[in-house]
Amino acid sequence: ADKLVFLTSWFAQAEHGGFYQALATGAYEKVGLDVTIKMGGPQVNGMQLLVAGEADAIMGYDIQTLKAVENKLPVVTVAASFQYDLQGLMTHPDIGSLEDLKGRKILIATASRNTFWPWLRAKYGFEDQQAAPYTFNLQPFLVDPKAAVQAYPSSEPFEARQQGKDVKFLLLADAGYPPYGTTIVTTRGMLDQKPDVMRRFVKATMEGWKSYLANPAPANELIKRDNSKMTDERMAFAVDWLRTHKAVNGGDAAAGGIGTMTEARWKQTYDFLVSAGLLNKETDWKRAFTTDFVRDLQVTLD
Amino acid sequence: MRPLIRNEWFVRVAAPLLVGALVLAVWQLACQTYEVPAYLFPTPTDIAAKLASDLPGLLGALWSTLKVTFMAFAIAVIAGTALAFLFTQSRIIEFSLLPYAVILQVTPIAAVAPLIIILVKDTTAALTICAAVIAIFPIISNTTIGLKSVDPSLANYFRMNKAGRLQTLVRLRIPSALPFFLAGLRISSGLALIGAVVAEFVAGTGGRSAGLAYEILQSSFQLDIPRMFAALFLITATGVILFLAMAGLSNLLLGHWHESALKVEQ
Amino acid sequence: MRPLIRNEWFVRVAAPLLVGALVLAVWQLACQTYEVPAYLFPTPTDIAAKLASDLPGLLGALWSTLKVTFMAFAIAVIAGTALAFLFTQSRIIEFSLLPYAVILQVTPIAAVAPLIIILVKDTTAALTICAAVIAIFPIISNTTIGLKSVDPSLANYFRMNKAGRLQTLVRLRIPSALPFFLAGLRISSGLALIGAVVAEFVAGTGGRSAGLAYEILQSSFQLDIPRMFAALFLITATGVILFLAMAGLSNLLLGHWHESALKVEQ
Amino acid sequence: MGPASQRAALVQAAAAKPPPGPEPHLQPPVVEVLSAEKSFANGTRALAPIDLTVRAGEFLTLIGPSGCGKSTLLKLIANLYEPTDGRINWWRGDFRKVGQDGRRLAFVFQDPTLMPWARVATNVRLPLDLERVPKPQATPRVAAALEQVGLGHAARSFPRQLSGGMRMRVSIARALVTEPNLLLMDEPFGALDEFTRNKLDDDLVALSWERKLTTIFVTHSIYEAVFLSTRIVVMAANPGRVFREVVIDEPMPRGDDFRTSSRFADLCRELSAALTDASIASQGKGAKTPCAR
Amino acid sequence: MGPASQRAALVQAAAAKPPPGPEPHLQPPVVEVLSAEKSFANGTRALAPIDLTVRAGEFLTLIGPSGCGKSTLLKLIANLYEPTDGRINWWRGDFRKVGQDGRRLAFVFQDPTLMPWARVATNVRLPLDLERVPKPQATPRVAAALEQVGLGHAARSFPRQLSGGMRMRVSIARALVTEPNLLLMDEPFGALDEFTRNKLDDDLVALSWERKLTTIFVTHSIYEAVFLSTRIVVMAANPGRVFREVVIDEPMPRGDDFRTSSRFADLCRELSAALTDASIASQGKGAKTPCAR
Ligand SMILES: Nc1ncnc2c1ncn2[C@@H]1O[C@H](COP(=O)(O)OP(=O)(O)OP(=O)(O)O)[C@@H](O)[C@H]1O
Ligand SMILES: Nc1ncnc2c1ncn2[C@@H]1O[C@H](COP(=O)(O)OP(=O)(O)OP(=O)(O)O)[C@@H](O)[C@H]1O
Ligand SMILES: O=[N+]([O-])[O-]
Ligand SMILES: [Mg+2]
Ligand SMILES: [Mg+2]
Repeated sequence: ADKLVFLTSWFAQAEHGGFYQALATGAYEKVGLDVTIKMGGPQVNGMQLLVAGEADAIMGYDIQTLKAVENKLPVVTVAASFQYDLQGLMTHPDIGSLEDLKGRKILIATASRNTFWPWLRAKYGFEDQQAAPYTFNLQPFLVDPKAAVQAYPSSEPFEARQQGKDVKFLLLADAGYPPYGTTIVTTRGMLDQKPDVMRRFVKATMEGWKSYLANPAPANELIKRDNSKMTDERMAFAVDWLRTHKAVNGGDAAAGGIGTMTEARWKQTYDFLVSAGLLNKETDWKRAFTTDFVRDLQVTLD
Repeated sequence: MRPLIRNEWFVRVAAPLLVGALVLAVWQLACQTYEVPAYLFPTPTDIAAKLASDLPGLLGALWSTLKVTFMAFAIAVIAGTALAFLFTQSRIIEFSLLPYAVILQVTPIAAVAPLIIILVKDTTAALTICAAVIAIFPIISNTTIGLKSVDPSLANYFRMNKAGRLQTLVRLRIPSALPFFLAGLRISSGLALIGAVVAEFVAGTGGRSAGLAYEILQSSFQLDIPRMFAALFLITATGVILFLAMAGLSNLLLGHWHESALKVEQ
Repeated sequence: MRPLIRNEWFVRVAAPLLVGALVLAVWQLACQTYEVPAYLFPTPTDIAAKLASDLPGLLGALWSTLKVTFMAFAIAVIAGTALAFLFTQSRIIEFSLLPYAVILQVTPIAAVAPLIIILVKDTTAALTICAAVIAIFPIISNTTIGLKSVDPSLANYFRMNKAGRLQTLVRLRIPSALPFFLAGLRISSGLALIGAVVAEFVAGTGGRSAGLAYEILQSSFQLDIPRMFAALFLITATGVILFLAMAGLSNLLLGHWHESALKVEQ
Repeated sequence: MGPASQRAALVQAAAAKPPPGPEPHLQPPVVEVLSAEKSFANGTRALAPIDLTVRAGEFLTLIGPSGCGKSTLLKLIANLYEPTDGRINWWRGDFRKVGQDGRRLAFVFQDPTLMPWARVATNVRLPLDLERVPKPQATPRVAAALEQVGLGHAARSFPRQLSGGMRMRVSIARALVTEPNLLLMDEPFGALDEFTRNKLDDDLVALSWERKLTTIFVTHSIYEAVFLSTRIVVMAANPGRVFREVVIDEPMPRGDDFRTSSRFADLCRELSAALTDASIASQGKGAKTPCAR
Repeated sequence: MGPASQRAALVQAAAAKPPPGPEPHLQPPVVEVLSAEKSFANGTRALAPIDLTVRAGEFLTLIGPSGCGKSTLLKLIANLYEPTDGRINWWRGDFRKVGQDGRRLAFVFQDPTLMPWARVATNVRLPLDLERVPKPQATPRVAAALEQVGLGHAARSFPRQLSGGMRMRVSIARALVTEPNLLLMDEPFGALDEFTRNKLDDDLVALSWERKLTTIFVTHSIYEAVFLSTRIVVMAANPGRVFREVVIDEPMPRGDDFRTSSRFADLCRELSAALTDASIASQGKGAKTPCAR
């Protein structure tokens, strides 16, 4: 079997379900792959480990991938698990929409300052002074009834509700934030030398997503083994969210199948970055992705 | 009170414990009076309850962190003293290399962790290296100063007797350096511990071998703040024990001769 | 070579710079020979080019970090020596409080950063507190040991002359403690710097007041590795300068009397 | 005023004074050692119970074999050690009396005990600083004390730049600068050449006389003991104890005429014999092997 | 063998030896000081150019006012200082000759210079350890050396638990244990009582004689200098220099008969006069105020 190391972007959670499901159900094995899933974390720089050969593929973010291409890194996105980035903002219930946050304190992690924060700034006229540090700990949000915080739908709102707080979640994608979510990024070298391995990996993973949404139990067992703090309740909440918001199978995936990406969407992301001054206009943005691996996949939910 | 202050057992054991108990009591009372929610700042009893209920898991994590701590501390001590020996071999070596040793201390481990992970495949080894890098500088710096703090007359005696480098090191420089070296150990032992935690934050692993940093991060993400404090308690308790061990070692090695540890004859 | 080794200027200035230059040359050569890509490990020239082109931005970030570093260092020195004075007032205070001071050192700043952010509204103040907490322990520990390292005969002399507490402190304990205190400063100055960086990593903000940690994180996130190394270079250079300043201070204060700094009469 | 003429003036002033009032043994006691004994933490029995009264104006010398407890006794008297048993009175009171007006104590330790980080002048000024004597008043006194020990030129040196004898003289100057009433000196002149030593012996005699100083002095020199003392306590070791007392009832102040008298030689012989007896008595008892032979 | 009988045995052994071969001045030089001078970094001119040859078997004593450079000269001879100008030969060669067989040097510093962290026995064993003498051989030698200075019972004490004189005796034992050929001693007996001192003086005479020791000795005691020496160098200060030489041409070994002879008293008077001259000659020149009067 061909060995492949995949590095996720965070501690194991339901948002990684497709990969763990493919591992748990033997989908990878079936296509002749020996896959190892390594967990990322808040300070783990996956892209660096990818180009250093520590991983064959990683879970990526479009904006980081475009920046990497700008810096001449030989990396490329081959598939997108989610049709939009799951990033959003969590607010106290008095907030109706993103516009209402103007002038309010928003807790933003350092890594987000060059991703969706400039987008919010440009779109809603937010100021840098509004941004306060966020360390993935909700205490500052909970004590400040006027604050908002960056959030993943299945994480922060879940924690806040566990503490009995009524909160709102506003998905950025709903307001037009263009990047895909939870992509698969690999190196040009991998594509040149073992395109077939990657092809099998992408396919098995997308099968994994399909299977996961149908019955998450096998993956959840593996997730709990890697991340002992993960609970069934939490994962059930997340899977439910993914299902109802059609993160995996909505948008272009409805027709093109799970994992689908389009050049038009990448262009949107590129345009936003250039307009925000975050990316050199000369960047060859088309090298940041290839649709070769998902074009004809056609893994769809029944 | 007078006689109590003179009582060794009271001074060394009871008084510190009393202070600890007092702080806990005030903390408990303050939290209860102002009804501080547990997700913000838990009471000692919240923490104790969590500690009791989650003990097996927390102890497992503590053990993982301790393994890294001890290995890193050992490496820091051995490599640090070796470097200090090297630096005191000649002034030119000291001036040429010692300033660069600072680089070990002031390089943010987060920035170089990926490089270490790339170079060292084994995660535990990578964590150990990160923690050792964090812990080594106080040993290097203090030991270097210590090795130079030799009574010039005794140094003359050794020189006159044509003592070899190794003899001078073992019989003169090392004993003279002990007070500074042991002061370095006190600082370094704590840094090895916090280094192990920080390394785990940075190079992060969950799974079976996850240490206390993972417990803290997860508890913090999940707003299980009592559990986070329970993990913090284990870390700080370990730190205090390490410190007391180093202080005890100082007493053992210096108690019979060095002013800092000597009980003055009255 | 002989006369060069004896030449003060060569030993103190030229030799360290030569060593630095040598390391850079080997690094450059190795990277070029093995064609290591810049995004993995940049060459010194890559870094220098980036440094030159991005200097204004990087210097601004450095200045932010330095402000936090200096304030934190000042706080650590003042509070650390004050605590050390307190601890040496009586054995019972020392035994009751000193072990708990370790908690300052071994608490992961990442874990308590949210609390500090909640309590301290001003980000710079919060960063300064975090960095000071990281830097304070070596001062406390070394100064406490130093304040106890008093020649017993001189202590007797002061006691016999009914010297007051303050007089004994100023005229006897402080000078006696200097070698240890200054050794603590060397460690602490570096820790204040890295503490400022770590605090920013953990609790940092971008915007105009962003420091070097932000530069490093963003460069790392955006895979602009030469820029990351340029920022690292600024940090380490600052660390080396701080170290040399502390070493110079030691020489100034101890050069005329303490073995560690004395040039032995030949 | 040069040091030599200064010294002459001192001696003259002393000679001009009326003789002291009542008999020495009627003077009030300055130090009373009442069955004080001392054992150390490691079990060494340094002093068996000692009884000793030193009266105002006395010049008492302790002499005895090395290790017999002379320094220990002096430190007990300076309140640097607490007696294991028994007690000590100062001016008929406890140690709080020391330092009150006219009850100033100075101690020259067996080792120089200087602050290595301070210059000679600063070292000598230390006791005045501790008493908060203003600098303008302290400075000339420091200079005078340094002149007296022949170290006027070394005021700005650091201790490590001095010879052994010079360091000891700094320590002596530091004691003299305070104009003490009770002066404890532990082998102060042991490291000095005979010429300097004789000069300082003369100065000390003049000083004691002029200022009605009470002095407790330790020396190994029989000649010095006889020349300086009104009373000599010969100590023996194992355990440390008073072995014999020799009273030197020569008039004060004394000078070279006394040094060259046959009475002086007789007294020296007497003391020497006592010392030999004490040395022999110190052997074998208490310790496994003799402490000194 | 008790210490007293041991000492008697030594003296007897010494007396039984045949007289030394050629005349003293025909013996090979052990130390040659050739116009060596010494100034310190702070500008102090401690020694003007000194010329001095010490031959095998000589017992040379340096005597002079405090601060005249005796310790400095001894340290030059022990290669602890480098002469600012001039040079020094050991056994007609450079310092590498020292330590080679039959060319062992030992130095008793003016201060005890003990390792505070080591027990007395370990301190005394140090030079043997440095020479890698096996422990079984070293141990009895250490015990004998400690007995010789009367400290057999203190072997397991730490230096800080000893009296000043006891510490100095440890330092002496550490020098004697190596059985040196060239012995440098800087006021070794200054802190000792006369009884112990006389005993050690006697031992030293016996030892020098028996082992054909070359000794350079510093003392402030005129009697000791005359009793021990074959030659006495009187030094003066400002700058430190050789002021006069006194040869003591009494036969060796010497004993109490010499101490009580009128020849001894004459020599003492002669030396005392020379010393007074040297002290006076030391004044005023070079330093602003006299270094010693
Ligand atoms: N700190 C100490 N701990 C244990 N024993 C001590 C201590 N100080 C002194 N001694 C012992 O007490 C005895 C008396 O010591 P002391 O210093 O009083 O002697 P001394 O008469 O002054 O001798 P010297 O003439 O050599 O100075 C000695 O046997 C010594 O070993
Ligand atoms: N390290 C030094 N730096 C500067 N000057 C020094 C140093 N050591 C000694 N001296 C000076 O050199 C001179 C000679 O000192 P040395 O110790 O040789 O005198 P000494 O004859 O041994 O006196 P003593 O009898 O008091 O021991 C003194 O004036 C002293 O101040
Ligand atoms: O990256 N986040 O998990 O929000
Ligand atoms: Mg004594
Ligand atoms: Mg000397």
